[in-house]
Amino acid sequence: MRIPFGRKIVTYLLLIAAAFLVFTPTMMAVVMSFMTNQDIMTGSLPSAFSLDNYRRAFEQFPLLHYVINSFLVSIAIMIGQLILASLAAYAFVFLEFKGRDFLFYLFIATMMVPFEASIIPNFHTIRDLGWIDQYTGLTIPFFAMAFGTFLLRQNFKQIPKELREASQIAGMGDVKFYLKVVLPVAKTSLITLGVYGFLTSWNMYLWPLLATTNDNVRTVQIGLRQLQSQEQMNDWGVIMAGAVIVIIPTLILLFLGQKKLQRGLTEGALK
Amino acid sequence: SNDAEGSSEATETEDGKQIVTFWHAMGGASQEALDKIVASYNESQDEVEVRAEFQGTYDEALTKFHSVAGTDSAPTMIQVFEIGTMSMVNSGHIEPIQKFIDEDGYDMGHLEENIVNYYKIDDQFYSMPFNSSTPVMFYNKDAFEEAGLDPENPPQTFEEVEAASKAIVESNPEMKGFALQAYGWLFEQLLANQGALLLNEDNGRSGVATEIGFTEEQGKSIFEWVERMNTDGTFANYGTNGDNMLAGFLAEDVSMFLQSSANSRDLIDNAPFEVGVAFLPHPENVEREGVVIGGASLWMSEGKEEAEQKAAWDFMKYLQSPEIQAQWHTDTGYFAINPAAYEEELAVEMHEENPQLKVTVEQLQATNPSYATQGAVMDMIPEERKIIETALESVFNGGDVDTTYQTAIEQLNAAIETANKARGE
Amino acid sequence: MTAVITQEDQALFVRTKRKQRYKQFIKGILFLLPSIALFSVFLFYPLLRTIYLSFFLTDASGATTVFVGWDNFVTLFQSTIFQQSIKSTFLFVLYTVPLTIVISLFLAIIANEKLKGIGFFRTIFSSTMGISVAAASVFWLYLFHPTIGFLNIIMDTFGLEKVGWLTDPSWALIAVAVTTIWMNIGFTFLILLGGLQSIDKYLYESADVDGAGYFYKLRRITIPMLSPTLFFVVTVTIINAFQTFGQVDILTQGGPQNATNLMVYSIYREAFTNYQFGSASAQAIILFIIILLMTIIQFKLGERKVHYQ
Amino acid sequence: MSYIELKDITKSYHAGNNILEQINLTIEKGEFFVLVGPSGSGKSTLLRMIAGLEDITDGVLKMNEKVVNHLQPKDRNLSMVFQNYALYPHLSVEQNILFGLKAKKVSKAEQQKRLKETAEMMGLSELLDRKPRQLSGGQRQRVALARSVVSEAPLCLMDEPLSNLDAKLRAQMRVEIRRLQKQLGLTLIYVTHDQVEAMTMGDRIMVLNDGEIQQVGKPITLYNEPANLFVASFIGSPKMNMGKTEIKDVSNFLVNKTLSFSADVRMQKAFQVHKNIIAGIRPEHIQPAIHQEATHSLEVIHVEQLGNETSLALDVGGELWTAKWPGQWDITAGNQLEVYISTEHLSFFDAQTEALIRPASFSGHGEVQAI
Amino acid sequence: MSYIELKDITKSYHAGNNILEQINLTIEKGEFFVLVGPSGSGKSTLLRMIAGLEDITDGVLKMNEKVVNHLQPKDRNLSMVFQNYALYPHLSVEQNILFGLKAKKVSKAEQQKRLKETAEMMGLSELLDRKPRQLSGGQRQRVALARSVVSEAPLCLMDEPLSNLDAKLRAQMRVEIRRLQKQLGLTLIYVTHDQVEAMTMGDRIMVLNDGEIQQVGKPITLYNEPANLFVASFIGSPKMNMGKTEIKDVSNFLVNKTLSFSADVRMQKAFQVHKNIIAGIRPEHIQPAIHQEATHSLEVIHVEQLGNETSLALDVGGELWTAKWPGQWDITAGNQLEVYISTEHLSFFDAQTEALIRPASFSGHGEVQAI
Ligand SMILES: Nc1ncnc2c1ncn2[C@@H]1O[C@H](COP(=O)(O)OP(=O)(O)OP(=O)(O)O)[C@@H](O)[C@H]1O
Ligand SMILES: Nc1ncnc2c1ncn2[C@@H]1O[C@H](COP(=O)(O)OP(=O)(O)OP(=O)(O)O)[C@@H](O)[C@H]1O
Ligand SMILES: [Mg+2]
Ligand SMILES: [Mg+2]
Repeated sequence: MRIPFGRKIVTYLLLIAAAFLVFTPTMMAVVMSFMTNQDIMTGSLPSAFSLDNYRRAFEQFPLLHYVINSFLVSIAIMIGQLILASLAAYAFVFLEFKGRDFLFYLFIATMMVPFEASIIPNFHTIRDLGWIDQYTGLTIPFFAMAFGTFLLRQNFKQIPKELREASQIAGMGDVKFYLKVVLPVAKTSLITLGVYGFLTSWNMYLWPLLATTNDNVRTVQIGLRQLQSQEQMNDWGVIMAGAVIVIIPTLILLFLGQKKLQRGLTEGALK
Repeated sequence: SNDAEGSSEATETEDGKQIVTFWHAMGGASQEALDKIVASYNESQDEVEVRAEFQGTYDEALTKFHSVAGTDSAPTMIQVFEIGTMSMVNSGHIEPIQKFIDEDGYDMGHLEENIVNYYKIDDQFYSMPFNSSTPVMFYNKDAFEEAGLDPENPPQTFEEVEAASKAIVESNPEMKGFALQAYGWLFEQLLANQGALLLNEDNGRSGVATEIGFTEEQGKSIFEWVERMNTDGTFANYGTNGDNMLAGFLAEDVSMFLQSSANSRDLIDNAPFEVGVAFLPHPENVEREGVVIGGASLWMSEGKEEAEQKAAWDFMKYLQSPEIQAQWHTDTGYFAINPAAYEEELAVEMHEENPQLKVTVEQLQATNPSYATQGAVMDMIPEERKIIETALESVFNGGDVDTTYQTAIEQLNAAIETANKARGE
Repeated sequence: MTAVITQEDQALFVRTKRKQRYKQFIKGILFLLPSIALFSVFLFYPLLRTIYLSFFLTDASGATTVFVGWDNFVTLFQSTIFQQSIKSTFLFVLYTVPLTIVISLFLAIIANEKLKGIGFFRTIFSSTMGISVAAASVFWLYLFHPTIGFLNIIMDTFGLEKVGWLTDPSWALIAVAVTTIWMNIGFTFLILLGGLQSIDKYLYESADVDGAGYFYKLRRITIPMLSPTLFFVVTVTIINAFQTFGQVDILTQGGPQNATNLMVYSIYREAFTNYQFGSASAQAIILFIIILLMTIIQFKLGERKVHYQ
Repeated sequence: MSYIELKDITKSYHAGNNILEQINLTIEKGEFFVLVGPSGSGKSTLLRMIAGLEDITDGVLKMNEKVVNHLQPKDRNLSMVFQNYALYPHLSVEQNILFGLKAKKVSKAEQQKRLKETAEMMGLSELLDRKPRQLSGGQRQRVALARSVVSEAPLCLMDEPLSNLDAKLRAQMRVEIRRLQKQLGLTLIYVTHDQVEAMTMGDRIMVLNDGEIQQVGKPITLYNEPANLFVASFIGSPKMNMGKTEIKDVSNFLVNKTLSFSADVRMQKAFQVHKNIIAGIRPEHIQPAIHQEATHSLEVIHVEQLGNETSLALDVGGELWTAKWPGQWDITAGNQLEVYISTEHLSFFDAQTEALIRPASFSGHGEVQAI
Repeated sequence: MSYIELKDITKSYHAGNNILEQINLTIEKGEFFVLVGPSGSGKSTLLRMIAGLEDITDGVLKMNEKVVNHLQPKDRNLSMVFQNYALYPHLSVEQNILFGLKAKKVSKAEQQKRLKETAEMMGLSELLDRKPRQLSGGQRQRVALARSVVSEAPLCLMDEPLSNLDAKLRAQMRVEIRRLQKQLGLTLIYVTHDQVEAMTMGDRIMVLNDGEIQQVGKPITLYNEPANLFVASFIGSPKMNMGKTEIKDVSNFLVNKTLSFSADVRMQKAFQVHKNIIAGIRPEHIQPAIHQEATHSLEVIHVEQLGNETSLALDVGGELWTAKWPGQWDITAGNQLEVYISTEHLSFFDAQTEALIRPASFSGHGEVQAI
């Protein structure tokens, strides 16, 4: 159905205004990343644009190496979360068994444990498992995710029950139904969750810092933090340059992700 | 995950060099400088390879050390900020470097006296001083000139600061006179400068402190000072954020402020005006006592092989050498802990170029050695700072000095009590 | 009625029923096993440990030293700082949650149109989730700067009085809330957009034919059909708001005058700078219970209103 | 050999409100069993219970002599066409059709063979790559049907599988389904609203009303000897005309106070037993007075041309009766029409119990003819 | 007064593949317009385009003399019954029905009044509080219908609104819809697969095939004078029997190489113009040789009892022809059957163009009767 011209204009205006508001802080960071520190600190308008900050950001830590690590870690976490969360959500929606609700609330309850409160015991755990400086230590603790389970549960509940019935009649067991019907039909939310999982892992700082002691498996956020100093004046241009470099892959991912968010998979499923 | 293994377990490189893992919290420019020194050390000999590894902020690094202390994952040596000193001593997982000093017959006498004073506890060295700084007062010489003040004769006392502030604001209503970051460390320094103790039991150095050590007059003087400037409208409030304050100073929004001397180089380089550096002010009615050393020191892990510890000790000694200290001083703005460094060409050149930098050294050297300027040691210092910061903010925002002070004192004493109790002693 | 059902049949029913229930149970557990295992290790164990620690005083390495029973809790409840912290936290939740959701919903709705270049806008709107807390906080730190900050410059040009965004206790929490809302928008937007995308388009066609206007459709179709997603978003945003930490750490460090000393930040400070793991644990437990209660209420009240297919 | 056996099957969604009430039924192997009943009478529910998709509230369901009440749908080895299709939106037509075969690990070659046959039969060959949302209503229904047919499961449950197809295609499908069912020896339970489907396809028909069985039997039996008023009016379209019957004198009775007929001995006896009697006559039995002499004259209220037949609405004592005559008759509404109604064609029901007293007789009339 | 006008309306989902091809059509105000056509021929698409739910690829759509191509559905003031119902799953039956009225801010009292009337009419009064998923298929369809009816919009589009209802209810609904349409003067465009609905309800019927209009006209015209082979075989159930026709000699012709008829003058002329001719005869025109003398004798292949009529499959030169006789005939498959077929009842089509050459004639036969 065609969208009327008037509404199109209004929508575009709203979109542009909103985009401007939402993007201003980021834009400001981008501009700052090209400014000299003196301009930034004195609050004056940029007197010159230079790529100097980027050069220095690249020099300061093994950026590419960190980016690759971040990618590996984030992708591993994303996949792990998708698998575990979708399995759990499946059980909560499609399987009926005793204690299901209790377990679900227990899962939800885990969201309420502040991460900061559990970080030390968890650190001890991976230390005892010998996972420090290992990808395992960086990824596995995040595989189980109440949040994702909850998100997918909400989505799975929207799947028409006829689809499950048709599969049951076709002689399909739970595993196959999960793989062949539930996952494809819930593609939209899997992508959303995947993007979320990837980005939160990408942005993790405290845990990777604790779980690694050297550069081998470290991730970009730690690199970013290394650009800041504590007792001295910070070079904000370089810090912003680092932030911009780290944001670019995430923006690309978001762009690709939202493209996959296509309309209504359930549409037309049923009479 | 294959190549990730080893670093924490292996203690030797493939070509037989002794590995020393060195955890630090130096980010930004300091990290660059530190990495340079480490590289030069690794090149200077072929027995030892030092691996400097960034571990986040001081807090994060210390937390992490406490978590791995005593296990294989612990580093050979670690940089810890001055207020972590007591918690390191209490942790039981460190080897006091006094052991190596004695074994080696090493003489610590060539180090800066004030620095030595701080780190010597119960007459022994637990850790090796490394990056040190003290607070100074920065001021805008151009603004001083405009206001008809003498840029070469900065205010020395609280009262002079107030007067100067008024003059500044009068000449330029856009500019505030003075800014104080709500930062516990600065409060401690202002106390010490009055000769006041932060904690009883001689700042916790003669015994375990049981309550605060300053008098009401000493403590309140600082709050009242701020309050007076606040009423005058000459005080700029930047809250707890140091970066904001620096930016405010550079943007000529405020003409004077207190901050770590480690910022000197950056400020002088970035300011579009002439930057002056002055001694920390003190109340008129008391003598200047001096400042306490801040910064961090290097600690040796317990339970490491002797060879490894020896290697680390060798590196620590290397860091003391005048050339290295001169380089460190010029690259970062931290003190040279070894005064001989100031004779090095590099340092001399820089001081000639920026004579203001000498002020920081002079202030340190003008400090009277006493319990007050030795600084307090206790494991609740971080908490103390938070309490003070809240109190300062309260005053900044026009809170009543008496109640604010009373609340702060109560909280401080309670925190000391809890800390003592928590040690289970 | 049961006359035709023989004794054997009855027994068979019971047996098969039991067997099936057992099988279902096993299956359910198998599906949940990976999650349960990891949760046990990385969440439940720490939680138990936290509960345990909350009855002790600890040394710097987190080892227990003195058993104090409920003392940590008692001290907390008597502490004005802690009371202030709870108050701030609730205020913060109140500031952030409704606004985050309303703004994100608005963005999701305008970005749900099939227009040219909509992908660009969707990317922009979701972009804030790609920015780490640290980076985002630094951006805003600059915007909030008392003199060179963008916000105060704007205030200035409009002739308004400059605001001490981060230094004035009456503004600081709002400033942190604004930052948080901005950071949350991206993610909430994406989730809501996903929810909007999976609403069957037949419903809109049907409403169109019925002569329903834009806002009528929004109110009667979009919102109810989106309710599962909204429910999720509300729950999660509340929980997240209760657990805000990074922004506070960078922007205000709990100040001024503890106005932004949110509970998790307070926990963090207590544990990682003061090494009072006991007191930190006690706070964590209290926070846990608060969130738990809120969520139970939410589920009890909210899920009834949620429409599932 | 009874294949499916329902004993006292009861279903309720909310306690106390039974959707199905004590259903007792036996279906033989290879039987084509048709289920009819008004909208909401519980047909789909019954089908879904047999499939195992709905819990059985009470009673026993047996298949192959075994109690299967608690067997999972996937273990019942059956296929089903859902009333609302239940196609997988993310799969193409081909994948939708093959879904079950893949699940059952039928060999690739066999899959392709069956797919080809079925798609051809259903006229879906051109549409195999489409997604359900790109199909028309009838096409979707055919996919749903194909999915069931392709499985060749010994028991097929079909819930109005042809409702959205045009008459021509429907006629074709009827033949195909019947052929397949015979060929593979399938047992088929088939819900339909179409009289033609019900009459021509089923070996037996069951009429359900309000969750209760009204009658089970051969199609023609249901037509000729409906067990009660409900079945009489439900089977046959247009529905049977009904009228209150009163005795005028010993040998005569009046229907709807208008039509008088002479009563034979059996009728007279019946009037003694039953207080209130309702007479019914099928529309095709109100015949034009061409070959017979007119028995009654009725006013024409409304005429409908169906092409192959003409439907007349006639006034019978204030009620509208329908007559249906083959061919196209040029009759004008408002006129009086001479018709021939034989007493033989009247069925009689007890007005209280609604049960059949005497069915219409079909013997001795020209239309039943053996050549 | 033309109410809806379609000019060269074309629709394609993918370029180059037209679903609808240059549709030209005018519908009058207050007309009951029926749309029929095989599954997938584009009926729903056409309806959706009129409703404004589907973009018009090419052509002009006018309503009330105004071009409305770009008008929003909500501004077209119409109601629609979707083929797939499109009920709001989160709203109760009552809310579903009132949705449109509330949107249009109809007064509360009026809403309740209309709701009550409509619900009663549709037999939904008991179900008002249910959610759609708690309804049976037919009940859902009735809700969809009620939603459209309650709106009283001047234009109603209905896409197979009765397909899931039983015959009895359907007959009732037919009457109700027709009554309402007349009463409110609605313009109704109605898609159906049901021959009876098409013939009895529509003022005009349009036959669509493969996106192209085959014929538009009065129901009886379509039946009696189908414009082409397609319409002939599509309208009427069972479908018209078709056979190749050859001239045997000047005054005789053979159909399907089996049935011989005598050719009149007009026929003879036709044979000179058209090379290949196909003759068609409707099943009801292969009559029993009772009142007339038998003209042909055919083998019975299959007999189906529909109750009110009997359907016979007859062998005509190797092809199966269908005959349909009213009443129940006791005929055994395999026997020879004497039938009467009149030349008058034959329609002729050009095999190449498929166009009608000569329709069957219905004059001078007993069945068309004026009283
Ligand atoms: N989204 C789509 N993309 C491609 N083709 C489509 C799409 N929707 C419908 N079609 C095709 O358009 C044709 C016409 O569809 P339409 O729904 O109008 O048929 P219909 O006449 O209503 O059939 P039915 O009686 O089966 O409902 C069909 O062949 C169908 O496959
Ligand atoms: N989930 C449910 N909750 C309550 N009642 C229900 C539910 N599902 C169905 N019903 C009711 O059960 C009765 C039987 O429904 P069923 O679907 O079996 O009817 P049906 O005979 O298939 O009708 P149709 O011919 O209209 O499809 C209906 O009155 C319906 O309203
Ligand atoms: Mg049904
Ligand atoms: Mg259609």
